[in-house]
Amino acid sequence: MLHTVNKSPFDKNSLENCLRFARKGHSILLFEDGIYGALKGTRFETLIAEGLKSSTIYVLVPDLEARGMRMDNVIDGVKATDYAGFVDLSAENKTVQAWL
Amino acid sequence: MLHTVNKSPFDKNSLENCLRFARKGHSILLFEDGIYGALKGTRFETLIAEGLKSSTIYVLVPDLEARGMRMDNVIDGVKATDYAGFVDLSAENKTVQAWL
Amino acid sequence: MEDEVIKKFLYVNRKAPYGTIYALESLEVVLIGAAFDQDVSLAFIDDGVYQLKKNQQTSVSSGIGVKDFSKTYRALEGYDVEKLYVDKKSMEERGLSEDDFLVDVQVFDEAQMAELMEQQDVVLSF
Amino acid sequence: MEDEVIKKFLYVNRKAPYGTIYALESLEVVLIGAAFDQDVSLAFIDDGVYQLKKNQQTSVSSGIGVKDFSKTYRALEGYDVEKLYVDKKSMEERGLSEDDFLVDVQVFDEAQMAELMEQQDVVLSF
Amino acid sequence: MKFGILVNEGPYQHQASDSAYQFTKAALEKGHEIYRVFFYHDGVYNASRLTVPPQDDRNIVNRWSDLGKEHNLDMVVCIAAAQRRGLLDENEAKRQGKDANNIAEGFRISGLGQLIEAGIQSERMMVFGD
Amino acid sequence: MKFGILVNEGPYQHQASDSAYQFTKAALEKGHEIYRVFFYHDGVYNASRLTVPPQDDRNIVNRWSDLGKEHNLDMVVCIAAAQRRGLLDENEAKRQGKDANNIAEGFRISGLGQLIEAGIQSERMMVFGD
Repeated sequence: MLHTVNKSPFDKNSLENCLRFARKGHSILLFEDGIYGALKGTRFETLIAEGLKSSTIYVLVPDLEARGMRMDNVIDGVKATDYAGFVDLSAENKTVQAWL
Repeated sequence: MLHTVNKSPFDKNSLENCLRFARKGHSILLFEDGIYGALKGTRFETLIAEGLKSSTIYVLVPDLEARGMRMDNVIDGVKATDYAGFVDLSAENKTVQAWL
Repeated sequence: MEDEVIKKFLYVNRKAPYGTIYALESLEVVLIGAAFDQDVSLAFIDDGVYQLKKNQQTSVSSGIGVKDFSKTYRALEGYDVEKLYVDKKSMEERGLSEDDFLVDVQVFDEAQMAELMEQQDVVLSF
Repeated sequence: MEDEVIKKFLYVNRKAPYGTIYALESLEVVLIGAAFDQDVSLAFIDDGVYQLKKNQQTSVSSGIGVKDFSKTYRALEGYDVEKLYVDKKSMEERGLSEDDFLVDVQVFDEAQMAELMEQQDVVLSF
Repeated sequence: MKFGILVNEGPYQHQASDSAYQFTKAALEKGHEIYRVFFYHDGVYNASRLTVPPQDDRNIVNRWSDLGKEHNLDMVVCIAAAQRRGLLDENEAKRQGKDANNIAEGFRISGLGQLIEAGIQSERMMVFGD
Repeated sequence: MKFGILVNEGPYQHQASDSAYQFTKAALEKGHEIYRVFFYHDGVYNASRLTVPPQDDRNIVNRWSDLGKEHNLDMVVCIAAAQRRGLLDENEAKRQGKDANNIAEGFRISGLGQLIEAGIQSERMMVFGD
């Protein structure tokens, strides 16, 4: 299953709740304001580190760069993707759940 | 100063941040989905209890009742008000700050 | 007939009622969707559990000036929409229990809810 | 003249850029407001601090397909809007420092920010 | 006392417009003056005369129009926000080469300066949003 | 693969419509099929032909219209959500006694059943919202 999170973890509880229900082997895509969850040095870094143990986490680079960040700023282990990659992830997984 | 909070503390960080900046003697009005912050027995009960030590906290009863709650469900010390009371509070305080 | 496909639809409700329209318009999708004979489940997570709170009181001419639509949840049974699941943690951290809800629900822990999500074909989030 | 009243206006920015339009449209108010010769301050709190992040990169034809409007913050000085305050805690819990911002700001702790708010006549939140 | 009201969200999706309306009505009932109601961001959609809400629901646009008429309210829709979102009066439609307009009775389209002016002239500025 | 796309927010206020557009475009470029794009909640505003965004900004409505034309997309606006919010086509305007309509080229108004059908017929259903 692919989970998508488009909200900043500081602003809303979407990422936290997504991680509660994501199962081993699931994929999680952080996009729009969700990319802030992928960054090093924030209060939520340990949450993502924990999530990485069981899920594959992706960050949408166009959303990252729009907000003045680069892959250098992203937690190790989080993978880069773009809109084409987002499409691939959606096709590869049987269902997609948006954590609005 | 009157602070208004219209978001559930579970969903957004508005109440938490409002309480960070509210000073002794300020008033805080919880309305719309903000009323959930005024309820007994939730994870945020201690946050409000702390806030009550320095601020006067109000809850808008029409919003409370719309959501199936009554003043019985509200933390002791939080005061009931309605739209007319909301107007009075706004007139009594020199400025009003909405924590959107 | 194309319509003979039966898929598992899950409606995920994570928002409180009245502050935004998502709860109401999600319910409208569920009601229309009931005519399609699919396998439908509703999940209530986070503030979504507040949608089911008993004793909601408002009308166009009183309260907040918005219609109380909570009775519609009671009508779901008549449309054969009977699988309503509430997230245990969301319920408990809000100080709520099953008695607070206006319809019968099943309370699921995280593992059960994750399993439910896993089984779906279509997940609609509101 | 009515316009001779000078009031203290505070714009409170608590939302990230691009995910929603509030940051951009707040800036549009500030620019128009600059013509009114009022005493203007801007506060950046919570995800609002991200509005000032350096090196934002997007355009209508690349990236997320949305115009980069961050350069406008640099233009504020030319409009005599020079009082930009960043909440220290918001900055720090995001792992940011003053070097990350595209304009000069003053970093305020909670007491200073509360004092700033207290002095205002009009607080516009976006 | 003189109030200014800012509405940042459209009708129905968020409660902001409902709350702003209830507040404005209560203020008027108490004898206060409303200097201006300013509709910004998606708030501009509150001024569309093309809405047809269900019979058993409130009609948010008409409610504003009626209150505006009764109390001679100055209800201003921000032109920049309105252009982005497709809210036009007859003049704007002509100027932009559009074949229709959709503004409701009692609203007028004007610039952001009207919001600043409301801040200056009102004794209290109220913000209703998301 | 066959995708269904649900757009829950209007243009500009939230990024949802932008992201949905970028996703849809990328999917088409990869040779996937888009069964339907369904506009719900404030998403119905994406179909207004009266928007006039600033010259240097993207035109969200035209972008959808153009993509729809190029790929013959089925772009459906929910009738119930549209009525509440003032988005009408010629037929609906007549039926509701309104003197104007505002739907853009390439969009059609229909019922919520079209969303369910998109869920049934698509292999993947994507939701973009707030």
